[in-house]
Amino acid sequence: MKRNGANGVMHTKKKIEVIIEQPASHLVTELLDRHGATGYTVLSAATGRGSSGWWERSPVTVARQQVVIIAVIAPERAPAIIDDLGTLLQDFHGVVFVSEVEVIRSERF
Amino acid sequence: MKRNGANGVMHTKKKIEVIIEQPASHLVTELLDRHGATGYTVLSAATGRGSSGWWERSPVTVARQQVVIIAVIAPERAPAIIDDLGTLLQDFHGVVFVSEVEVIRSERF
Amino acid sequence: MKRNGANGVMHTKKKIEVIIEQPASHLVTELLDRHGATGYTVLSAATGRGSSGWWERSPVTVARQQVVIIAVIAPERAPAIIDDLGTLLQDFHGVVFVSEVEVIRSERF
Amino acid sequence: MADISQLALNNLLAPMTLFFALGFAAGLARSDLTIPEQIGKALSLYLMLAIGFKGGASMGAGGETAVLVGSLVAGLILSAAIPVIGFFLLRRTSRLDGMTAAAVAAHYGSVSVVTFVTAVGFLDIVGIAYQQFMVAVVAVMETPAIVVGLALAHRFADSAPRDSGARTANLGRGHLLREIFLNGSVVVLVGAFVIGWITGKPGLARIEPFIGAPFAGVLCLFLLDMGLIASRQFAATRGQLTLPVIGFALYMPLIGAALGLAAALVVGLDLGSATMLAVLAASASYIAVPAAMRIALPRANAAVYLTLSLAITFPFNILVGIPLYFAAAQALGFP
Amino acid sequence: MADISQLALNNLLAPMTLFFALGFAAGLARSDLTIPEQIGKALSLYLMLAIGFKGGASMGAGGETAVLVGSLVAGLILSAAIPVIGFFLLRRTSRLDGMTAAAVAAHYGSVSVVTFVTAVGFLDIVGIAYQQFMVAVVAVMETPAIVVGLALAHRFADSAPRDSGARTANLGRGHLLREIFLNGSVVVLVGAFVIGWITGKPGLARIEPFIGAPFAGVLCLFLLDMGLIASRQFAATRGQLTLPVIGFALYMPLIGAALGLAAALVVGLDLGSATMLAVLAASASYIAVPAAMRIALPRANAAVYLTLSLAITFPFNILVGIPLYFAAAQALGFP
Amino acid sequence: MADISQLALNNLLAPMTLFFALGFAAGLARSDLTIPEQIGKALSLYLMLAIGFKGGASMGAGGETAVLVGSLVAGLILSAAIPVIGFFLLRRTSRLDGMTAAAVAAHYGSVSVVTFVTAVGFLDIVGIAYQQFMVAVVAVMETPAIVVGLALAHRFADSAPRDSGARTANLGRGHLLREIFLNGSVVVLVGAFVIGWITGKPGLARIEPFIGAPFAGVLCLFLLDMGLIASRQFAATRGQLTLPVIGFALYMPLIGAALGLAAALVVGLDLGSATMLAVLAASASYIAVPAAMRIALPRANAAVYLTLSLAITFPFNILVGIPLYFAAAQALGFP
Ligand SMILES: Nc1ncnc2c1ncn2[C@@H]1O[C@H](COP(=O)(O)O)[C@@H](O)[C@H]1O
Ligand SMILES: Nc1ncnc2c1ncn2[C@@H]1O[C@H](COP(=O)(O)O)[C@@H](O)[C@H]1O
Ligand SMILES: Nc1ncnc2c1ncn2[C@@H]1O[C@H](COP(=O)(O)O)[C@@H](O)[C@H]1O
Ligand code: NA
Ligand code: NA
Ligand code: NA
Repeated sequence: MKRNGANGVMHTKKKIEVIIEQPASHLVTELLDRHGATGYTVLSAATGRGSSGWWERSPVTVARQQVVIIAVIAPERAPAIIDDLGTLLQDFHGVVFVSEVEVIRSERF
Repeated sequence: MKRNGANGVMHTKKKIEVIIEQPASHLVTELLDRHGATGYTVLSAATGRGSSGWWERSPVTVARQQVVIIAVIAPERAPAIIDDLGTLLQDFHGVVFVSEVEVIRSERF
Repeated sequence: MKRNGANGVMHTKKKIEVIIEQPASHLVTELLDRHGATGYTVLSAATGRGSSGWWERSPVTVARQQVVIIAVIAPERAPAIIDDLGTLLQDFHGVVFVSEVEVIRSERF
Repeated sequence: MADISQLALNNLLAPMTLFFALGFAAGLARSDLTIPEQIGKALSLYLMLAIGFKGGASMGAGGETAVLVGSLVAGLILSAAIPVIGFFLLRRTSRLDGMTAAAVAAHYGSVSVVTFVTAVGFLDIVGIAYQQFMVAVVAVMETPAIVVGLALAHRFADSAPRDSGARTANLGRGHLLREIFLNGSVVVLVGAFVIGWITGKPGLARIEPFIGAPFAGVLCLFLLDMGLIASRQFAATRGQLTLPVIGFALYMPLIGAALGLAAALVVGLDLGSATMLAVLAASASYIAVPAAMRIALPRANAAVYLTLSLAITFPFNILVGIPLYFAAAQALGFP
Repeated sequence: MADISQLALNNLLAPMTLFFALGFAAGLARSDLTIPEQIGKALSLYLMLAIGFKGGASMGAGGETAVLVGSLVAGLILSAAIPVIGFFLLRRTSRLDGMTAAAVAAHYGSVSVVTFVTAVGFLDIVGIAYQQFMVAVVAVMETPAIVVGLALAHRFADSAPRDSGARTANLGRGHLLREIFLNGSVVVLVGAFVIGWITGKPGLARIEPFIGAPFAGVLCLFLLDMGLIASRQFAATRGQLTLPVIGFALYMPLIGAALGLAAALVVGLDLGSATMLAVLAASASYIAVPAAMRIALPRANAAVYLTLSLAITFPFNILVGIPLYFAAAQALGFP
Repeated sequence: MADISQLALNNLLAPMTLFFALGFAAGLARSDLTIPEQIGKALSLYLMLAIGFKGGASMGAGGETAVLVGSLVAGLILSAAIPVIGFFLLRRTSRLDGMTAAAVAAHYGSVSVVTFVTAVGFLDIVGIAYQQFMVAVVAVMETPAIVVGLALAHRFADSAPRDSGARTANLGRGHLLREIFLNGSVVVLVGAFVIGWITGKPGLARIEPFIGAPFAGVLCLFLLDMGLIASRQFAATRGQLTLPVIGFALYMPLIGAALGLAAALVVGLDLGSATMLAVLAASASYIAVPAAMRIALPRANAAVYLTLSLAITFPFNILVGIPLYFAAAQALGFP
């Protein structure tokens, strides 16, 4: 199998980052599952601020806790996922942003 | 309200990522507040290395702890924010990098 | 020293993000060291899913734990690093993606 | 029978209350003191495990079944009725939207286990016993309020939920039900109760040095943390709340306590248990209910219900409410 | 001599077993109950520190050196032999690839300290003593299995490791050796043992209120956590495992226990220590070995070995195995 | 009166010292042992709460006011004077830049509460009492050193702070003041002291099983963690420090201890309290001061001051300093 990185054979994918309140995070991961995303990674944030005000990690409740969900996906899946995320974010606190990334091993996304 | 994602109506914003030592993190968030950023999210890193050497989370002191601050902002706010961050980072340990992201719901940034 | 941000003097670098299982994370950071990366930051993820299934943080073992390693590097270093990361990821669970970022203080990368 | 100012003083000068006050003051002064988050969670799990286990292990072998059943029914009714009262009071007196008012109301029907645990500490100090099955009443009161709160929201909310909301709610339903019926606090409390009941005194003897003797000290540390959390929640939303809304967080516990004492009279509870029922009715949830509301009523304003239950009602009950409800129960002549 | 059904019942109705069952049930029911991760780690450190220190402080001043040495040698041999047996059984009965089979086999040669600690709790309940040097046997059994597992993988793996693998293995070797010989659990266990041994009874007296009296309660809380973790691991991989593989996780502990008892006969151990050796041989690692395997055999399927050791064998040993091995030791007439 | 080699041995063979050594060795050997970070924070909070509360609860009802005031004043002066001495010694003997030298000096004027707590453990072992108000002296010594350190930096720093620095410092001032006067350790220590003082013996009786009996064991676990942290800090910066700088971290505690004993003579302290004052003067902060310095003197090299205070001076005091200062106090004939 040929090494690609150095040879410039990299593939453009979409990186979707969703920052959303933890109680709704499973809605996002289920949405990604349904749309055939091959993977995602969830990070738990420490503190933050948005239109719904300031929050920080709390030992008593996850109600305000935000998580960052990162999913790198094939570009053709992006529009439908973003569309559904938009719907979700009408109800829940959070933001979504999308960028382009290069990957090796295109077949994994 | 019209769904946009799928229809290609997405808006380009700037994503600013600041990695900075925790004792100075409030200087960054206050700076973002002053410049009218609509939100930010702070993650606490586990370990890292830079020009000031290697560090890891410590139970005794936050002196070396680094945090990652993510803020997606309207592009017109970016230059002034970056300028001020540059000034701040003359004193404190950390790095800042900027990239473009696409968002839905442009009015929120 | 001249302020740059506002004046548009920013420099394009490569941002490499590696999501990899924690037991192998030191292989990545050592690889970055060898290739002359000037710094990196490691975040510990909370949960995720990939081709090897779903995982979450566990108090008993770090075997499935994933970490996110972020390194902003000079573009000329990128191909060799990506090449070696590709080799590493033949064995270990994880993904790597690369994007462009703008920085101030070019000399630090 | 101690008089009320004596009781108030006893309560204010107890280590647990003073540690709560220390945390509250440190938070207001913006000290960087923090109890690590996972430690706070563990302390709260410990308290529930301990209270549950000791309750189960000390349950009488039978006997007072009527009072037990009566208390459970009373708990159910209080939990369901208080949100209705709270909702209409809020709608009358404040400008909160319907969603948020319903969510707030649900919090007050449900209970704060930490307030309950602090009341255990208070009764211990004044030397009054209570029926161990009150632990089961805690569990029973946790959820009806949530169901009633949702019903109020659906019946009286200003805006019809959008289809997105409906889709979401649909997706999240299984999750919500688990959130409501299997939330961690209730599982530990009830589970430890059952285990305590099965293993009885010998089981208690084995783990007493862990759950018994250190209990009061752990409670102090946890209340220090609660003080910090409450005052930070308060500081973060200061100014966003109108006076009628803040007032609600102060008079609603009194209404709840009064209803609780009335129910205790009907059921025929003793002094300690009546105080406990009043405390439960007066307390507002800030663990299970907020998380459930984020899923079920995402458009309700979380800052409002968290501030009211956690930053106003909780301190009120700890500092003033518990001795007050006890004094009222004394005055009402509970045996 | 208690009969086996009585022992089984005693075990099932002990608080620690019930808390494990509570956690397991809560996990299966998908309750949101979680013990914070760092708390779980701390509880496990505590248990190892306590077991190690008490073991060291109670070591007899000399005497039974032959039995001690014999036990250590027996531990070494068991740890090295069990992976070989396990590997060939897996290859015969299942379709697991060679890498994964070798990795799984290594887990069963190594030990689960928590299973050991739970057996300590069990022996305490039935009132049987054991030799404190068994703690040293735990440490000795941790690593030979890893070495044998790697040898099996290199000898019998279906595919030659690719050069990338070789390069990687090379890079990671120092790390791997530390993972194997200096993993945290062993360091605390052995370190505390040595400190206990140096400071003796006076040292023990100083810290007994921390490591002694609360021990049983802490074990309950930790087993609650282990129940949650085991059932979640099980749920996450349910359906990926074939019956022969699942079967392995149930009969391999029995084979291990049988070998352990045989070795105990040879060495001449007493009833309690023989039970302990059986438990060690029957238990499978899920702390040190998985992490080592991720580095040494990264292509082995982690979901398989974690599910077998953590989600099947561990619960089996806690609920059924420990009293069974004890009953078998009784039946074999250990003194 | 025990002789010094006996004292040294007693100290080295105490469980707490051995656990520290175990952690230090494990860190140097690069074992993967770690005490979870939040657990470490919680242990340290626990120790401060316990020391503070017990101190407050045991305060004599009045009496020795002159000695109390004298000790507080001595603490203030020591905390302010030591940085000046340290700064000029560093500038004379090393090539550290002015900023970093000032920051290091501030650390040595301030105190390490864990060293204090370990000294409490040591005095307990040798059976010598100390005045409970020494806890208040800890609090008093925390901050003057910071102020003096900043003054030294501004007066003697090689480079004028750039305007960016000025702007930053301006922005951060409120934060800095809180960092200095309301840092978490001091708040818990002083707060618990005051609560202990208010609630007295009855309060202590209630929470003694939490803060009293387990104290020595918790200290062992925490010192295990401190050993790990200290040796990792040492490993991370090994080679960056010159010999004169390393030497400073070994002789400066001796100077501090000597000054502390001199002040104790003037004030008229007893043997235990004099040892404590020496320990405080000899110890260097690694909790509050580093965080304050990152804000106030961001260009000072954090690796230097953390390594000196945490990785050299702290172990030195634990292993050698405490028994040495005690022996010196004995030799000086303190009553
Ligand atoms: N522009 C932004 N950049 C980064 N994070 C954001 C941004 N806006 C919101 N967030 C995060 O999302 C959370 C919820 O946002 P909101 O719904 O606006 O209150 C905030 O608390 C932040 O953690
Ligand atoms: N090039 C980089 N990429 C990612 N993170 C970095 C980079 N440089 C520095 N950092 C992070 O910023 C911290 C402080 O950097 P420095 O001021 O260079 O010591 C480091 O410890 C890293 O966590
Ligand atoms: N497409 C992806 N986007 C984000 N994270 C991913 C992706 N694929 C894998 N991961 C992360 O990498 C881990 C290992 O991936 P895998 O080797 O595919 O099992 C997963 O558990 C995720 O945390
Ligand atoms: Na209530
Ligand atoms: Na085994
Ligand atoms: Na000092």
